[in-house]
Formats: sequence, structure tokens, C-alpha cells
Amino acid sequence: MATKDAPVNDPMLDPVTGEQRVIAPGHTFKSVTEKISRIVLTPHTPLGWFAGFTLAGGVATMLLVAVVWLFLRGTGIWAITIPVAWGFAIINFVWWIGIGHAGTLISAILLLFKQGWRNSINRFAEAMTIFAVVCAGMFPLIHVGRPWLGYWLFPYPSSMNVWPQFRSPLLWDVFAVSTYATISVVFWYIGMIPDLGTLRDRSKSKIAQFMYGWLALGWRGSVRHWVRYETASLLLAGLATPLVLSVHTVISFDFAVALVPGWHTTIFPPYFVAGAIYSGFAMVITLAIPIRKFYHLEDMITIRHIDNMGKVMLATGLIVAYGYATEVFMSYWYSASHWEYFMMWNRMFGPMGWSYWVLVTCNIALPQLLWIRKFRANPALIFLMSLIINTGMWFERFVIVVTSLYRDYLPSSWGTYRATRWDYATFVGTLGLFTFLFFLFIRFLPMIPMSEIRMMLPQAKIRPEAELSHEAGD
Amino acid sequence: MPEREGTYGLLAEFDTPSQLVRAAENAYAAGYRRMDCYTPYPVEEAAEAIGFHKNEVSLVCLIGGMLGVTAMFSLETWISVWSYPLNIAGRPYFSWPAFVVPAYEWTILFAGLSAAFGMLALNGLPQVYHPLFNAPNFRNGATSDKFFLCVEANDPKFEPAETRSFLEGFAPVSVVEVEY
Amino acid sequence: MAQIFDRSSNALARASLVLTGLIVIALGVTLDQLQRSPWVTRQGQRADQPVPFSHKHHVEGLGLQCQYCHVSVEKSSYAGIPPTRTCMNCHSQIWTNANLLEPVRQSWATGESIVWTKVHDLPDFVYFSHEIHVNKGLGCSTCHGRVDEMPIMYEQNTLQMEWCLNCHRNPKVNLRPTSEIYNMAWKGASEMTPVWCSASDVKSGTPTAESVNCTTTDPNPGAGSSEQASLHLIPVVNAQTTDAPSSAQPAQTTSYTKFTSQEALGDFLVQHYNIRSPRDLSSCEVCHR
Amino acid sequence: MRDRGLEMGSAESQDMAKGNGSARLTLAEVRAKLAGQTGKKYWRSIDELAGTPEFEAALSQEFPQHSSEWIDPVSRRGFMKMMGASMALAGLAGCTKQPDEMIYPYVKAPEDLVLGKPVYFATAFPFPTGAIPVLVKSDAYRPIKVDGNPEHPITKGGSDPITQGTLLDLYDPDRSQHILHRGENGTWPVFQASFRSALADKKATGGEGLYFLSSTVTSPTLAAQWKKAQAAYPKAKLVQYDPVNRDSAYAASKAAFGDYADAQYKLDAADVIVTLDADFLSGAAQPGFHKLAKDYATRRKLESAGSGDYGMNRLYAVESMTTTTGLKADHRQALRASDIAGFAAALAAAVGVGSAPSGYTWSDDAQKFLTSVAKDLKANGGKSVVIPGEQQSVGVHLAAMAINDALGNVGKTVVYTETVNPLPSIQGDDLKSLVADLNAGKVEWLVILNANPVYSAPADLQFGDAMGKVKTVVHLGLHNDETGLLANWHINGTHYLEAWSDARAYDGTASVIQPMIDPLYAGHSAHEIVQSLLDNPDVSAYDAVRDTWKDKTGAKGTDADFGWRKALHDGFIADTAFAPKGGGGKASIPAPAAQAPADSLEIIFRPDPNVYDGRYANVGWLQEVPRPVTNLSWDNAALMSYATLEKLGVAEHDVIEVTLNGKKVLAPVLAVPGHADGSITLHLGHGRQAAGRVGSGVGFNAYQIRSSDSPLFATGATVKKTGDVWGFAVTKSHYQDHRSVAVGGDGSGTHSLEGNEAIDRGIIRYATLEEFKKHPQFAHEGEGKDVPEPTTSMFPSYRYDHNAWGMSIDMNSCVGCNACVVSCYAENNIAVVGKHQVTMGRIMQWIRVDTYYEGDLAAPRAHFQPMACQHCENAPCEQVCPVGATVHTPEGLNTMVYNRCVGTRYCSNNCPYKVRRFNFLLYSDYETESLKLMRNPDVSVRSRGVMEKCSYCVQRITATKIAADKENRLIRDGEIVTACQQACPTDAIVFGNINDGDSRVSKLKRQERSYGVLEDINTRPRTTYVAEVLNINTELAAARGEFAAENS
Repeated sequence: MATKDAPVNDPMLDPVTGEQRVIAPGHTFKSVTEKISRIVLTPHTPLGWFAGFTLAGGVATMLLVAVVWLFLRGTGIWAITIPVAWGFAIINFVWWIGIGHAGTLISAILLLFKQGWRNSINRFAEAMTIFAVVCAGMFPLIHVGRPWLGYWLFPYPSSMNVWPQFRSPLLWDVFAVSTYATISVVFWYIGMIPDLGTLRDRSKSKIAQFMYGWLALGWRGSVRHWVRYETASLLLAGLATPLVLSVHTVISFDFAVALVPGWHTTIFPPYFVAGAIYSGFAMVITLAIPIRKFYHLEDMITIRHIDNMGKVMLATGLIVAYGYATEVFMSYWYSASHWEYFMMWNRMFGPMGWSYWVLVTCNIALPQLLWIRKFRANPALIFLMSLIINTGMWFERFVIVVTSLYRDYLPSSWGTYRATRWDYATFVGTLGLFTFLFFLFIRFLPMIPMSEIRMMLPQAKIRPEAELSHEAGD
Repeated sequence: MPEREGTYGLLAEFDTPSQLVRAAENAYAAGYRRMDCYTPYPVEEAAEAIGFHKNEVSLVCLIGGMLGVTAMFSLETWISVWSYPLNIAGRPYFSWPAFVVPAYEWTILFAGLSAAFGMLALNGLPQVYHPLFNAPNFRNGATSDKFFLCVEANDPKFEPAETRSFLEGFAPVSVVEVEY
Repeated sequence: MAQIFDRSSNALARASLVLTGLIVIALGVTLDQLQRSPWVTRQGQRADQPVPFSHKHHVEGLGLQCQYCHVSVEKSSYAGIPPTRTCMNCHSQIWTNANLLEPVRQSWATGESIVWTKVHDLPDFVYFSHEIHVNKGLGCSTCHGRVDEMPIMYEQNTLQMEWCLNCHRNPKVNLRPTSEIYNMAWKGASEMTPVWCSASDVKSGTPTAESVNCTTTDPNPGAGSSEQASLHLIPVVNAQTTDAPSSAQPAQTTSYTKFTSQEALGDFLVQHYNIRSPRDLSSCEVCHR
Repeated sequence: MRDRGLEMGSAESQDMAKGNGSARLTLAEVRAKLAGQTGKKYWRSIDELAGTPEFEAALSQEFPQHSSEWIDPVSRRGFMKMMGASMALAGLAGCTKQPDEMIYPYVKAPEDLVLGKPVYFATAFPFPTGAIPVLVKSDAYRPIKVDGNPEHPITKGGSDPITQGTLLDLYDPDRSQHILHRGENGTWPVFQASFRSALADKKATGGEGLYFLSSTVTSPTLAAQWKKAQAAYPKAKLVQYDPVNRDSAYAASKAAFGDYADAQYKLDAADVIVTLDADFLSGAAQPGFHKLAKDYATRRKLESAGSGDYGMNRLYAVESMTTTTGLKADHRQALRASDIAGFAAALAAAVGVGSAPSGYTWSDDAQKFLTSVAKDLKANGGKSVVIPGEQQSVGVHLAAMAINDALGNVGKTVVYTETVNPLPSIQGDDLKSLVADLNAGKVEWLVILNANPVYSAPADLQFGDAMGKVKTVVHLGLHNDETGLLANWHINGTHYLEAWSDARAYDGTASVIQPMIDPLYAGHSAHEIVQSLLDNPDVSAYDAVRDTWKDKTGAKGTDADFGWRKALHDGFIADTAFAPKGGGGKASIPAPAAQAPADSLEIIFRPDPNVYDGRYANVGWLQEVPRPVTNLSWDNAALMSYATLEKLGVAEHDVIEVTLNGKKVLAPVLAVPGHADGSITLHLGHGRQAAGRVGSGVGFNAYQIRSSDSPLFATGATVKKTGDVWGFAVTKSHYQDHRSVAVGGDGSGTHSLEGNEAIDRGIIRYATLEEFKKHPQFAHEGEGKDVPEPTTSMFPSYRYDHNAWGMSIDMNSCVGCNACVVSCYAENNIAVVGKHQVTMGRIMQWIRVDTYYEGDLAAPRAHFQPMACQHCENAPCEQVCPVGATVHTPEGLNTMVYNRCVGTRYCSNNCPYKVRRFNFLLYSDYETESLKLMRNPDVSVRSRGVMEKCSYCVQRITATKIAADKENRLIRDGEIVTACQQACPTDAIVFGNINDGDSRVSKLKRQERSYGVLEDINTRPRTTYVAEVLNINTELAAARGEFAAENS
């Protein structure tokens, strides 16, 4: 990227490369450690945190109410019906899982690609992944008619001698999502062990020492440990990468394997994955920008990060756009199938056509602004954009689920879909739950991986004998 | 663990990784083997210096993965072909294409868990008690901004006075004796 | 700086890791056992009934036929629980003032049912038919056990789906001649207790009960242990009497095969009773509608 | 009670003035008076959702009933369920044990009873239009299914929605259960005492002031009893009144024959059928529906292979309100009801009787229609028939008689016999004179037998008030209805399945009605009441009936009871059919009244296709099953054509105020394709105040504007928009296709989107007879109509080597009467979900009759397609079920295992036919005792969260298999009959083993017209359809430019 239009004396610019720095200059091992661990170890919690925490908690409670009512009355409290037998629940499920993907992507794929800049954002991106998966994972369970029998989806030796049916994509989901959740948690925790050690060693209070002590498992930074640790991280990254791609692929199978026009298409896997990353990065930005402001982390989460994420969104956004285009092309011209043709016509101009245009606006039209560098470099604007994209991606799932189902093969059984208050309560509730968990995270765990930041400081460079002897001299 | 008495080793503290690496290299050259470096972030050079090159985590991971794929694929096959064969949508009992997906997921699940827990096991973690934590300065720096080299007492070449002076040759911040 | 944990913590930490694993496994095993335990299945439990009716006494002692009380067992899905009148047939003459029988007399006088607790209680979504089982050579004791030795009725088997499937997937191990249905002591064919069977040349339409004649006594003592023997002297008996328990007299001019293993007998009966294939029998709609 | 009753009355009349305005208070009052169980979930939710105005107001919010949730018992129970659920979630579900079950054996078991084996009894359902002979399935002496009597010459096993629905009517928990005297519980002896003492006084005066008002008397025995009573009390009067009656037909026959007579049509002999507003294919409202429908259909099965026109008949329909008859017709002409008399006269003139009416002008189409019909009729003298509508004027009937006579059809396609109902009368006039006597205070005792005049009498008679002038009003009825609430005595009546009686079927064949079960609530029948007028008042109905038929059911040899037992066994008394009268009667066609001006607006009153005149308003099945043509469930509406819609400047769902000679009613608007312009059809039988928890407050009461002078249709109505909007529960989406030709539409904007799509997608395939002769393979020509080779699948096909069950449905025979739907409700314990759930699209019926409109919605052609689970061999639903709750059996059934279902609903999404139904809430009623008696014990009652669907009546298949296996034989063709097949009056549905080449079903599937819906997506459905063939009049078609497009 060009440097001329940036003021030369900007400390955030690397004098050599002219690029935006990943970390502001003048940081030492100590300062980094201080800055990050203080957030967690400080005895007095900022009021803003309490405010947000309580608000989120309140909204999460709404989810609880909605779910209790759901179990009392049945899925009939939602708007789902025949023919639209899947509604918000599945939409939210796909949406949340998608969001989760960015975390894994940042921590795993970018790690593999040795993208140093990822280091400061990967921790809370991973946290976001986990909480998103929590929200997502809830839906497949509660959306079924008889949730208390959910365990039938796992292969266990029952006295009925009956087993799950492995041809069903839903069952694939069970394995994909559970694996994804497990691996994400493990990856996250493993990555945190050294920092937990730091917290253990810096915390004053006995309880903190005790808790972090246990969690750190007695980490003491032996280089032997470090080497194995690095290998393990690399392997986990290597595994998480195909995993994250497979998870959304499998989820797209839920649709692609079915024969509903608008679902039954081979392009879903790639464009679901792209979409997932798209929405995921949007969510990372949605979280990163307020946090960096609130905790003054501009040095760690720099414009460079935001700018890069903006680029990633732009790229994935374009892939998604290509996906839509292909869909239109295939159904209108290429497939020569009446079903496909009608589906697309109906999706665009049918009674629910508005939802399609919302999605086009939010996911394709507006994000083109990301081409502009100034736009990408402006936290406020890009924050706004991230919200728009999240909305758009939610509507993508709405369009796929609802507008495909409500008018399929048999005209006699066409129907419609009008969400009920309980649909909304459940969706908004998960947003509450998500932020609730996130507030807990930023308060009690290091949201930026100290050890990895240290690694990126100039001091970390091993200098040759000569300088050292001189250094030893004085 | 059995009660051990006496000295665990000598702990030299450095300010920069470079110093640590130099000290380690020399110590190794001097014939010390039972020693270890402690750093707040991975310093590969240090590991090289003390002659620690490869590890077995990858192998464990591989085994785990193979276990996963075999387990799930055979489970699926057994269930759908032998345990309770049912005519599902006119598909064959052995619908292997469908079975690939869960098998694939379990490969990753098992591999991942093995890698993680294998790493911990090989590192001998959890080990919340360690003699080094007795060192007054260790926990101040080892996990934040200081670099340590510890020559252990059970090294054949270990000789308290000698080793101490040897270490002090590298201008450490301090050299302390660590008790069990 | 001091240690946070003392030496023992290491052992503790590692132990706890292992322990967690063990507990999870243990939990699984327990649940697995629990779902099959008598606590769930009521297997072997004796419910307290208004009248401590003893099958042992009535069947073994007095030699009552099963069908004397369970009249519709061959005609309908329900075997039938006897009406009070059936009890009164005898108990208006004998034990007319036994305290134990007070509920029966009550019922007879007031016209109120005797309220029994169901011992063999299938879920409502399971449709079991005594009719077809009894007609296809599955005896009472196969499922209900030695009722003739039960002073108080209890459930011999779990009646869980896996138990049903065991037989539906391999019926022959339990098949017996329809003439032996009510034989409580039936043990299946073996060297000690051989069975001789003859298939009257079965054409479609011959009711199962009549398609095969079987006997547990050698139809031709002369011929000793000959596997095949053609008989002309034995007088004709019709299917009805061959249905009577252990009829000693097989039909005329039919060649008898001797079976000395349940395996072989099972195969023979599966063929001649036209037992449906395991695949058919383990299909869902057989029991669930 | 009287006073409160009057309050009620006035409160009601206010409500009537306000139409379906807030009737809540009155309703509450009425319900309070109803002595019945309360708080039963199913019923609660029903009347909560049954479209009370409050509810409708709440429709805008997503969830109306929530306000009340926490206080109702369900939720409390719900909480327990919740606890159970959470426990289960903790993983204990596998280990929760079911509670102890008890066994209640008989004390003395009935001799002939084998528990678990159903028994079938023949009886008859007395319907005002003639007895419907039925065969009742009885499980442990509980009637659990009502079907047509296959051995009866008239029904041949077919039935109709109402007949099916009478089962639920029997078990209706809102049936009146006690005798009420001035609102307090009374007793039968007390009533008898007072009644007899009254009679004793009257004896002297010959019964002066003693009046009986009965619904149409269908029982010869009752008639005989009455005649005796009349002799004893010459001055006593019997008035029969049903709001839907046969006055026109009777008046016409009286005019023609000098005596009442019934026309009996023999469609098997008719090549050309012309209906003048006669809807003989929708249901029992048309006398002889079952026979007419069957005869009509047999002539359209095209089974008489190859030659000529396949013996196909041709049906012309002239009608006002669109009916299935009109939609099945080869040619249809919509005319205002008031024009039809003129049209009939003109037609008569055209075939050479009478003279054309003066001053009548016909639209171009109508004129063409008239000429070609006349031509066709003349060409088919003796082989044609003209059927006048029951709800048409006397003139139409006389014209029809005259035409049939002129064409020499009498004796061939139509015969005239004495009336099926033993006491024919012009009911409208009788009621008027009764009201006159009431107002004149001549009436001291008014005994109302199974009638509900307070609700259903023409508004102008003010029957409620008139009745108030009577000293003693006795009301006998199944329900304590609007009339019962105002009577001094209410006596809970007996259902026809509970008591002895008799009745005559279409051809006069008499059936003995025998009780299937003891009266559930110790009710009493009309026989008992009338009998108590005689000197031997205690003669039971049984003896009376036996006495009536003693010479027809005589002894055989020594067996004194042989004839009687045979009659009971067969369900009819042999050779009691009527002998035809000679000649066609001297029908002279009266000059029709002058044609109503084109811009006038007329109202047509018709019985509701499901709840009839309102007597079945509390039968949940009938309320919920969508009406034919409109697909409207749980309501009635102001039905009119799209043109009229525009003319009046109203839109669908608008609530309008209809004013007819001073009386007003509020009615929501619904468009009906093909409805005659300038007229509005209102269905009677809705807006009940005291029907019960299901029927009260559903729809609006059209009787409010019905006048005694013009009860059939009336001109001169005005309409005003109120601005309110009403949510309908219409079960099929209906959009107009506004797509331009470029994007697959027709560009007209007047066609049905669904219809166009259905044709494009090859869901509906049909041809005219000519096309069919040219292209016998038409059903398989054209894109999307080819069947993929079995090799199309990447997997080898599964082999079905023993039985392979399949179904074939003849689109030519299906008349869309919904009998199959209701039958399925009864057979498979299907839950009624209530209006709100239906509105949300959650109706539970396993089989539905899809109706597709083709062409201009002003004059459409329609196609009826019964749609249930197709049991695809490559069932898309099975593949996606994660727990294997829906799988294929070795015989090719797509079984749904309810107890394995966790309710992901994925199967429904993946079902291209959308025939799967989901229990979104707890729909099945586990509380109401009477309903438990009704359930089919062989079918699981589905609970909340479970998917369900058509099972090809697997319970019947299994039962037959067991029977066959016992005898080591194969299952015979026709041995298994599905519930829908059994109910179908036209044998449109055939089920059987497709592996057996000789089975009826495989023969049908071999026909070239046989096709599978959506076969091209390779689902391999086991249910196939036989494509429709229309026997059109090519001249007329050409003249009217029909079938221009379809000629492929």
C-alpha cells in the first residue's frame, strides 16, 4: 500500500516499510505485560463494564424466559409452520456458527500463513468463536419438537437397539458442531496457558493466584515446553483449518442435500464458508473497535489490524457476491429447470422479495465502500459497516431458509411466514447471552495474548555476539 | 513425589534473550547437559542452544487422528449394515459417501485432543508445584520480561561454586541457588 | 516469592485429570445399565394385586388350561383378562368365604370390576398381537416364563424393544409346534427331547395350525431311531386333536422327520409356518402405528 | 328462566343487529347455561381460537391467546411437563418409568365380544334429504367409524363429509346431558306426568292448542305414530320445518302430479346431464348424492376400453354459486340465481316446450351455451336428463320436469315416486301459519322436536318473540341450543347411533336404524314423545319400529325373527323401494318473473357444505375441513366473483354490511372464482350463539337477513364497507398471476398463479376426449412429464419382492367432496387445531383435496387432486431424518414412527408434496372423556412435537396381514381398503398390491393416462393419478374459444 499520502512523522508508520505498524513503538516486555494484565488484575472494575454486563445479562434473561416458554408450549409459539418448518431457529443457528468462523480463521489460518498482525486480535476472536458456537449450538437442540429426546442424535447403545441415521445432514451437523466446539475450546485454552502463568505470577490476591495457578497448570516457560507447545499450536491450527472449512460446508449440506429449490445447489459449501468468514470478521470488528476504545488498546489493536480486516471483509464479500450471481445465473439460465427458475423469480419478486433486496444492499452494494482506504482506516465508519454486514448476512440465511421453503414444488401448499414475538425474543436473547459471556471474558481473562505480543517486539530479536560483549562491558 | 532435599540448581537471570542464548550456548559447550531455559515467550534459539531439537507431539496427533477415523467409520458401517439395516429412501445400507462426513469430523476431534493433551503430558503438566517457584526472582520475571538459565544440581558436571562463577561470567542480573 | 501450591498438589492435579475421565465413563456405564434395570422394566417385580391370585396353584395344581381364562389369546391381540364370572364359576362352590376372595365376591355382588395392576405393560404406541404369535408357534412360556410356577405373577422378561428384536431377528430359536403352545415345560427339541414332525403337503390357505403335525413321542417305536418312517397303521386324527397338548397320535400316511435340535426344528417350522423374514419382522410398522 | 331467556333473546337480537360484533358477553352467558364439562384443553383452545371478534382483533398481534395462558390449567400441567422435560434433558428420559396401568375386566363378559376385534353393524343416518345407509365399526360396542353400507343399493359404500362427521357429533362433549325444566335439572317422569296431565285436559278439545314443530320427519314409524296421535287429537297440529328444505320440489310435484312426488334420477343411463343450479356432486344436501355421484363417475372412468367415446357422459352446469358440480362440468355457465328460472324456461322453449321468457337477455356466452345445450339435449332424447336445484324456484323444477318429459327421459333417466319423507309438506308456509297461531296466542303447548327455529327461522318471523307467547314450550334436541335455552322444558335427545328408528333412502328402500351404544346421556327420542300421546304411551321405539315393518320382515320357516334379523344385518329391508309413478306429470312452466336489472345485487342463501344448516356447527371436523371450492375453514363469508368485488369496491377480507330488506348482517368478503356476477352467496349455519365450545361464534348468521318470502335468494341487497378486516383460515394460498409472459406468466393477470404453475409443472395433466384419442400418451408428453429411468439414481434400486402397496387416484372421478378427508380424521385420530392454527397453516389433515383453478378466474376450469403421502420409493423425507423415525418397510410403505420422532421437521421441508403434518403444540385432546371413546384404538394418538402423515392406513394393512398369515395365504386384492378409499362416493381411490399384476390398482397404473406427480424429480411415488379427460362439446368450445391453448 502506498505511503506518500500518510504523514511521514506518524509514529504508527514503520519508517522502513512505511506500513502501518502492528504495535505502537516504545513498548517493552514489561509495558506490554503491564498494560494487558492490568485490565484483568485491576482491583476496581470500570463502571462501564458493570453497565454493559448488567444490560447484557438482562437481555440474556429474556432468552431464558423465551426458552422456558418454548419448552412449556412447544415450537408452536414460533411462526414456523408447514411449509416453512424451519424459521428463526435455524437462521440464527447458521448465522452464529458463521460468526464463529472468523475466530478460528484468525487464530488458525492466519497463524499458518504466519500473519504476525493476527496476534493481538486472535485471543478474543477465539473467545468470540466459542461464545458464538455456544449460541449456535443451542438452537439445533431447542428447535426440535421434543428437546428432551435430543440425546437420541448420539450413537449410544439404547435398549431400543435403534441408532441415529447417518445419511442425514442434521446428524453430520451434530458431529461437526460438537467437534468444532471442542477443538475451539481446547485451542483457546492451550493458547492461554502461558498468559495464565503470567497472571498467576502477577496477581496479588490469594484467590486469583490460586485460580490462575490451577488453570496455568504450573506453566513455567521452559523452552523445552515452549517447543512442544509451539508444535501443538501449529498442529491444532493445521487441524482447525480444515475443520472450520468443513463445519460450514456441512451446515450448507443441510440445505444442499435437500431437494428444495433454492437449497439444492452445489455452490453452497464455498459460498457458505466465504459468507461465514465475511460475517465473522464483521463481528470481530464490531467487538474490537469498542473494546480498543474503552480499554485504550489502540497500541495493540492498531489501524493496521482494522485495515487488514477491512480488506478480508472486502475479499470475502466479493466471493459472496459472486455466489449470489452464480445462483441467479444457474437458476435463470443455466439450470433450465422450471423449479429453479420459479424459485429465483419468487425470491426476487414474490411476496417476500423485499428480504432479497435487503440482503443485496447490505452484503454487496454498501460494502463496496471498503475499496476506499480512508474508509477502512476510519474506525467509526468501519464499525458501522460491520453492523450492516452482520444484518445482511442474517438476511442471507433468512432468504435461503424462508423464501425457498414458502413456495416450493406443490402450489397448493404454498404458505407464508410471519415471525412471532417469541422468535424475536429468542434471537435478541442470544445476542444478550453472547455479549454477557464476552463481558465475563474480557474481565477475567487476558483478551490479548501477551506472550505472542512479546514475540513481536523488536527486543525479541536475538542480537549477535559483538553487540552483546559491548553491552556486557558497561 | 518423594521428598528431595538440598539444591535443585543454580538460576541465572538475564534481561535480554540474547544474553540468555549466549549463556546457554556456552554452558552447553562447557559440557553442561541437565539445564533448562525459562522465557516469557518461545525462544527457539535457546532450545537449540541447550540441544533440544525435536519432539513427539506430532506422532501422538497422527495416532489420535487415525484412531478417530477408524472408530467412526466402522461404527457407522456396523450400525447401518449389520446392527439394524433399514431401507432409508431406497439408499443402500452401506452408503459410504454419507459416512465420510462424521468420520472426517472425528478424525479432527481425536487428532486435536491428542495433540493438546499429548503436549501437556509430554511437558509433564500439570505440575503446579516446582522447585523453581522457590526462587525469589523466578515468578517475577519468567512469565513476563526476564530470561532464566537454570543449571540443575544433578548434572554430573555441576559444582556449586564453579558453576556459579561460570554463570556469572555472562553478566546475569543475578545468580541464585534454588532449593527443593 | 513463595510457592502457591505445596508438593502434593502435583499428584492431586494429575489424579483429578484421570479421575474426571473415569467418572465420565462410569456415568455412561451406569445410565446404560439403569435403562435396562428392573427399576425401569419392572422385570421380576410382583405388583400387589387385589387378590393374590396364584397361577402356580391354578395351572400346576389344578391343571387349568391357559385359555380357560385367557379366552381370546388365539383370536385377538388381547389374550383377555377373565371376567369375575370366570372366577365365580368355581368360587361360588369352593372357598366361598375365603377372605382372600372377598374382592371377587365384592365385584360379583356390586358389578364393579376387580382392578388388577397390569404386569406386562407395553407402551401405548406398541401394538402387540397375541393372536399371530400363538398361531405361529410361539408358546406362552417363551415370553411369560414358567407361569405355572409363579405363585404371584411377575414379568419374566424386560419386554424392551431389544428383547422383542432378539426374537424377531431370529424367530427359529423360539418356534415350537402349535400343538405345544400351552406347554409350560416346553424346552425345545434336543437329543433328550426329540420332536417328530410331518408337514401335510402344505397348500396355501391351510391355516398354520393345521399345516404341520408334530409329536413328542416317537410315532413308530418299532422303527427305533430311524430319521424317516412311513406309517400306515396309525389311525387318522384331525388337526384339532393334533393341536391338543402333546397328542400322541400323528396323522396317517405322512412321513415324520425327527428333530433333535431346536435349530433344525426351527428351520422346519419357519418354512412350514411361513414365518416372515427377519427383515419383514424387524420393520417398524410391525409394532408401531 | 323464561325472563332470563327473553333477555338472552333480546341480547341476541342486538348482537344480530351488530352482526358478528362483540358477542362475547352473551356467549359467556350462554356457555354458563350450558351444562357440560369445562376447561378441557382442546375445546378451550378451540373456542378461544374459533374466530371470536376479540380474537380477530388480536390477530394482528402474533400471539393472541397468551394473555390467558398462565391462568389456564394447561400451563399448570405444562409446568409439570416442563419439569419432566428438564429431568429428561438431564439424560434420565431413557430411565423414566411409565406409571402403573390398571386393568378393569368385565364382571360378566358379553357372549359375542372378542376384545380387540371390531364388529360392524348396519344402520342408517336419517338426513332430511333421505336416509344414508351406513355401516358402523364398533370396538367393544363403541362406534368408532361411520361409513357407507357397501351392500346397500344406493350408497354402495360411499359416504360424505357430514355422514362421516356424525360420529364426532355423537361424542360431542357439549351435547345436552340433562333434562332441564326452567333451567333447573328436571326428570323424565316429571315431564311425562305434566305432559300427560296436559294431554288429558286436551283430550276433550281434540288437542286444541297442542302444536308440534319438528325438523323434517324422516321416519315412517314416527309418521305412523303421529297419524295415530292425530286421530286421537284431531285438532293437534304438526309443523315440520328445516331452514334448508325441499319446498320447491314438493310444490312443483304437487302442481304436476296433484300430489307430492320425488324425482329419482338414473345417471347411469344418461349421456347428457344438465344441471340447473343443482349441486349433485358436493354432498348429501342433494337427495341421492351418493347414487348420483357414483353413477356419474362410473360413466367417466373410461374403462370400457378403446371404442368411440368410452361411454363417457357429458355434464353441462348452469349455476350461481360455484360448486364442485360446476367445476367438474365439461361446460359451465354462471348465472345469477334469479336468472336461472328464465334460463330454464328458455331452454325448455329451445327443446320445444313452452315459450321463451320475454324480456330476458343473455350474455353472448350464455346464449351460445343455451343453443348448444338445447341441441345436445334434443340429440339425446331419452338418454339425457335435466336436474333442477333443490335451492331453486318452483319454476325451475317445473321447467326441468317439462324438458325431461318432452325429451322422453321420464322412465329412463328420471322416474317419479312417492316421497322419501313420509310427511311431505311445504315447510315455509307451515312455519308462517304456525307463527301466526303463536302470535294469535292459539298455542298452549309447543313441542319442538330436534328443530332450532329460534336460530334458523327467517328473521322476519321473529320466532323467538312469538315463542315467548306460548305457555309451555318443550324442546327436544341433542344440544341445549338457542331454542332450548328459551324453552320451559329442554329434553336431551338421542343421537341416531343411540336409538331405534327407521328411514327411507333415495329409492325408498327402508332401513332400520339400530342403536350402536346406550344413550350416552340417557336421552330420549321423538318416538317416545309422540308415543306418549297414544293410549299405550310406553311402547318403546323398538316395538314401534318392528311393528311398522312386521309384514316386510316376516318369519322364515320356524324362524320368527329371520326377516327382522336379516333387515338389521343387511341394513335395509328388501324390496321396500318405491314403484315409479306413471308418466312425467303435467308440468306447465310458469312465466318467470321479469329479469332483475343488471346492476341489482342479489343474495343467495345456501346450506354450508360442511355444517349444513347449522346443526353440525359443533362438529370440529366439519368446521375445520376446508369447504370445497373456497378452501375456507372455520368461517363463512360473503362469497362473490372478482368482478363483483371490484364493482362493490371492496377487497377480500374486508368486512361489509349487507342490508337486505331492512335487515343487516356483517360479513367478511371472499372472492370465489367463477361465481355469478352481481350476486353474493351466504352460507347458512354459522354465527351460532349456543352451538357449544366449537361452533359458537364461528362466522356470521346469515339467517339474520333471510326472509320467509324469499328464503332461497333475494334481489335488492345493498352493501356497505365497514373498514374492519377479517382474517380467514383459507387453507390454500390463492394469488392472481401478474407475471408477464416473459417470466412464465400468461400476462393476463386474471389467472390463478397456483393454477398456471400446477399445469406448467405437470402436476395437473388432462386432455379433451378428442385429444386423448389422438394422443393416448398425452399424460407423458411434454417437458417435465417423463419418468426418470430407474438407472438415473447412482444407487441400485431396492427390490420389493412380496407385497408392494400402491394407490391410484382417478382425477376424472374425484368430485372434491372431502368425504375422504373427514373419514381420515375419524380413522386416524387426527386432531382439530382451531382457526388460529389453521390460519398459520398448521391444519393436521393427512389427506387434502388440492383445487387448482385454470384459465380466467371469471370462468375457470378447476381440477381436484386428493393429495396425501405419496409413499415415494426414494422418499426424500427419510434420508434427512437424523434418528430414522421415518423409514421404508419391505412392502414399500413410508412409515412414520411417532415415538422415535424428535421433531426436527427436516422431513417436512424435504417433502416435495408437503403432506407431512407436525404437532407444533399439544393438539390432541387427552382429557375429554367422550372423545376417548371415539378414538380408533389401533392408531397412536400423537403428542406434541411429533411429525405425522398418511400411513396408507397401516393399521388396516397389518390387521389384514395377520388374518392372512394365520391362514397361510396371500392377501386378496381389495381385502385392504384405506379409509379414504372406503369413504369415496365415486371410487376415485383404489389401493392394492402393485406387484400383483391382476390387482385393480396395477391395472389402473398400467393405463396410459396414469402419471405420478413430480415424478421427474425421481421420488418414485407409490401413489399415482389417472389423468383427467373432458368430454367437451367441440362446437361450444370452439364458439366460446375454450381450449384454444391446450390443443397440443
